[in-house]
Amino acid sequence: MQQKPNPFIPYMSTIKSVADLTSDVKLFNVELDDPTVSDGFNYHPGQFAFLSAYGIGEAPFCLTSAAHRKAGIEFAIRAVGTVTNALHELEEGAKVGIRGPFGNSFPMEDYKGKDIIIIGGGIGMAPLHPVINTIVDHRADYGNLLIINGARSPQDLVFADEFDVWAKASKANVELTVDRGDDDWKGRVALIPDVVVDLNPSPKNTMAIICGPPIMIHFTLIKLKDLGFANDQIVTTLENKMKCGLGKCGRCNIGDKYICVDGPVFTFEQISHFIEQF
Amino acid sequence: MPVDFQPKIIGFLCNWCSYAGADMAGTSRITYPSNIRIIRVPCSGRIDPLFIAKCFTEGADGVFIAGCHPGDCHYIEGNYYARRRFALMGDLIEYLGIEKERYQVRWVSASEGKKFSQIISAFTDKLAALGPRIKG
Amino acid sequence: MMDKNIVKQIRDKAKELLSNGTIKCVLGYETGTDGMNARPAFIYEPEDVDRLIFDNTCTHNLSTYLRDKRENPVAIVVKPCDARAINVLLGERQIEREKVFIIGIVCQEVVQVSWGELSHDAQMRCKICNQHTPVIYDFLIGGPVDESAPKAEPPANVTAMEGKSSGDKVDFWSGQFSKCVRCYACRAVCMGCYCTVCFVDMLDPEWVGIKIATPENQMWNTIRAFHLSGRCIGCGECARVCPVNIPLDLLNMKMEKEVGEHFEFVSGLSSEEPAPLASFLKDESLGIGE
Amino acid sequence: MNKITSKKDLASWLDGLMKDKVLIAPAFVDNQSVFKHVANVAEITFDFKNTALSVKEWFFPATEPLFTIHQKDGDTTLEPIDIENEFVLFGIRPCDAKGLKLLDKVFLGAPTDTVYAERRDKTTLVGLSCLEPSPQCFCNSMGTAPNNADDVDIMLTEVVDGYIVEAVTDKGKALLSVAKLSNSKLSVPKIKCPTELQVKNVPEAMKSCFEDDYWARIADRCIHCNICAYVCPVCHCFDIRDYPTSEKTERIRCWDSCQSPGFTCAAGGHTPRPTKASRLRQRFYHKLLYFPERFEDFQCTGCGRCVALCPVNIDIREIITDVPKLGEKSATKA
Repeated sequence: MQQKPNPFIPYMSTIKSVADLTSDVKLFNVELDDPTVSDGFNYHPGQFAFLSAYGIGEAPFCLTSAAHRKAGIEFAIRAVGTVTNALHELEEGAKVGIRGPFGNSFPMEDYKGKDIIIIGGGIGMAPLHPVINTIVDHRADYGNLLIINGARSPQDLVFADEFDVWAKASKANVELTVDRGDDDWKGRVALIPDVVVDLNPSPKNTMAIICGPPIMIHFTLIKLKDLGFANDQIVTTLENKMKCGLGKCGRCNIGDKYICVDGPVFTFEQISHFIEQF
Repeated sequence: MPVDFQPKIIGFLCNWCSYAGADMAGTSRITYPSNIRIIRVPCSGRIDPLFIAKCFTEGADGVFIAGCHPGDCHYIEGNYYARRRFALMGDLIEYLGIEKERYQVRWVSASEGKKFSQIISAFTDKLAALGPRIKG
Repeated sequence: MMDKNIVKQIRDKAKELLSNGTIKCVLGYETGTDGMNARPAFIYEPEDVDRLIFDNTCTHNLSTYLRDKRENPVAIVVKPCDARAINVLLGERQIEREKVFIIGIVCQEVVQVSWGELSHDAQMRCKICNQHTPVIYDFLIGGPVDESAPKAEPPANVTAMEGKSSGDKVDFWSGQFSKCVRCYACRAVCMGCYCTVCFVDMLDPEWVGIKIATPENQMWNTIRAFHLSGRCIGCGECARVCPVNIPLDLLNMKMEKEVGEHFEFVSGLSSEEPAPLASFLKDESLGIGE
Repeated sequence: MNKITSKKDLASWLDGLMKDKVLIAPAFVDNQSVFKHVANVAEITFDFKNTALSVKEWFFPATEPLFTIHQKDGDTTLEPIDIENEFVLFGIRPCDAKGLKLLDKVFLGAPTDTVYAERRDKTTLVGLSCLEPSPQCFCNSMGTAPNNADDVDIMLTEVVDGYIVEAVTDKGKALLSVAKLSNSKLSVPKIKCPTELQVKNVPEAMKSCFEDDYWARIADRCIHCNICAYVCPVCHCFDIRDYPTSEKTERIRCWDSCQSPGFTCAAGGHTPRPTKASRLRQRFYHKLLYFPERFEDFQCTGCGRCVALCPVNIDIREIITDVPKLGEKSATKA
């Protein structure tokens, strides 16, 4: 009998670096200890993996890095629960576990030749980060790139170091907005849905990818539809609670779908066919 | 039972009286067994029965609780409420089969260093004689 | 064994209250799918009141549902034990008196209930009950009962358990708790378990580990029993619903016995009297501290 | 010609199996029939109604370590779980066996849950026909029957003085090689579950009553305990968390239920199913629509446990009966 690996045992991994993205978000760069496993660990924008804090448990996080850059596996993690708080305690050199990659991904091939609008709220930028970097690194393959990134305050904008790089790419535009500004903030103080209306992007040959808190997605979706975007032109990632990533633990079940194996990336066209709406 | 059995005791001491009492024992060079691991709490009223159950669940052989004498509570009446809880908790754990000798609540003031030491010595001896709570 | 007169009075009252808009819903009993045992019923429309019944299989303590129905005024059918639960909830400010219309039923006993089986044996708690008339009600159904019966003795099984050696007690309870699968039905069915976040669900600090093992199960059941001390009114629902037959009432009855002995308190007799663990007497020693 | 074994020979066969295998069989403990490890045949009860917990606990236990984490001197190692023994599960009823078949679809589907798979692999199922189905049972409506041998390795049916023995799989045949069997003209009696439900149109009907008030009215009664999920032979939801002790940490999986309020509550507090009604609806939609859409079978075996053990009589048979009527109601409305 062929021995299958226990899918619950993570790959032993080591934290290579930890960087503060905001006051409560850290960027972890993690390396798989076994070089053979590391070489075989291929993933695509939108996919996620489970990260273990040994002694506490594990939680799913989207892979923030773009695999083609070969700069290590990265996770942007906000401290909100027991596992994330435990991970935030860890330093360079600490052992963690990785299980994955899991789930589907953004069909980047299908997006080629199209204008792309990326709309991210808060930590919702994490799954969008590899999408942006894939487009930036293969600039000729895609049309115009519009990035709309919002956060509660200027200090809560993640990936701030990269805004300039993204903005300097050809045919690219970065629009930042915050709920509350401060003395140094010269940019927009507005909610994302209003910024979308303000910028008035054309739906023609365009894909809009939204990630963020449910309430932001809800209202942005309404505005995009007002602008003429069809359901199949709007994409998001669903972020239900998950425990296994294997379609077995039942938590991420919505309709006949399991977000961990059938998602997390869905168009609103697909979501509109779910019997249950979250 | 091994001859050299050393009981594990968790002690919850109120900051204002009993912890100071234990401190008094220390500074007066009055020795007491090192079997007790002391957890300082602001008031005996802070000691949730959960703590007691958790100690026994995690393998403590005895639980010791000390607070200010009734009437001396730093927070006026914390130990009065606590007293009722401790009485009921004692009944409950005994009912579950944990010998009542394994659970002791005493009032110890800041000046009673000697008394503290005597209590802990006697408690430790009693627990040593009872043997480990979780047999085997 | 259904008393037609009681049922008619319940239905008439329910119809009246729903029709005149006093309340939005009646929490009562209807016949279950086995055709013999009652189940809780929620009646919203006057034309549905004929579903309501009352007989000696009406074991459920419906006061547990009041936490779900805080928005609108409701009427609730209560037995004397359930009426005490309402006093506990009133005393703990969980419900508002004006929003609950209490239809009290004079009760002799309820029988042991299990789906698909009709029993004639009274529940143990009923055999030692001497409270046959609800302590609180807005509308009483049923005739006067001789309440002069002698005060109930502590249940024999509690006394028997107390008499066991420590070793035997440990063996008994480990055996019982080893069966627990932590379905939390005991908590879910309990009128007193209304905490928004139960200690057993807390992750930080994690009081009870995820493992379903005897020590964790004992921790859960011990603390639950403690949290109900002086609040449990002995409806016995926790023991009834336990799918693995752990005699949880044996813990609660012990605590109520001690509460009675230490503090001369019986829970739920009044909603005004302070709860025993939220009050104290300065000069009681309780055998503590000496 | 059927094979038959006497009660005495059955006992000595079981006795022999215990030499190198662990025997799990029904027994009475505290007036309740349960499946447990038995050390001798005398402990076994051959005449029992369905146990409170289904046999799923022997393959997907209420709590189990998935692997062990050792952390020592800055070194972290992971140790897989080893299932050493081989098991014989004696006395499994066809409804529970069907339950395992349905669990297989979930746990053995790619990627395989190896912990479950290994237990399944190392266990031989010896079924026992259910001669007196209980009033809560409706297994015939869920595609099995009180004497259905499809989902076990060996099937036994009690007849006068003995048991008719059917060797169903190779695994079963191997186990029977040491059994004393004789030929018999007796045939397996026809047994039918008393309750029969019309289930064919249920998934279709479910599609049109999602928003119906019906679910909220049933949920009124629900106390959101986890009994229905835990006694169900097919419910498979679980939680995973670490269980640290001073020596080691175990990554523990334990049963969980979609009825519990925290089930879908993510860190940070967002809960997609905040109401009792939405959780209760999820249970029945999963059993009667989503599972059939994904695996082409109901997620129910008709064992009747949830019917009998629900503290407030939420009865899946009643729901199966009501749903098509709701569909009709909304169809006429439209």
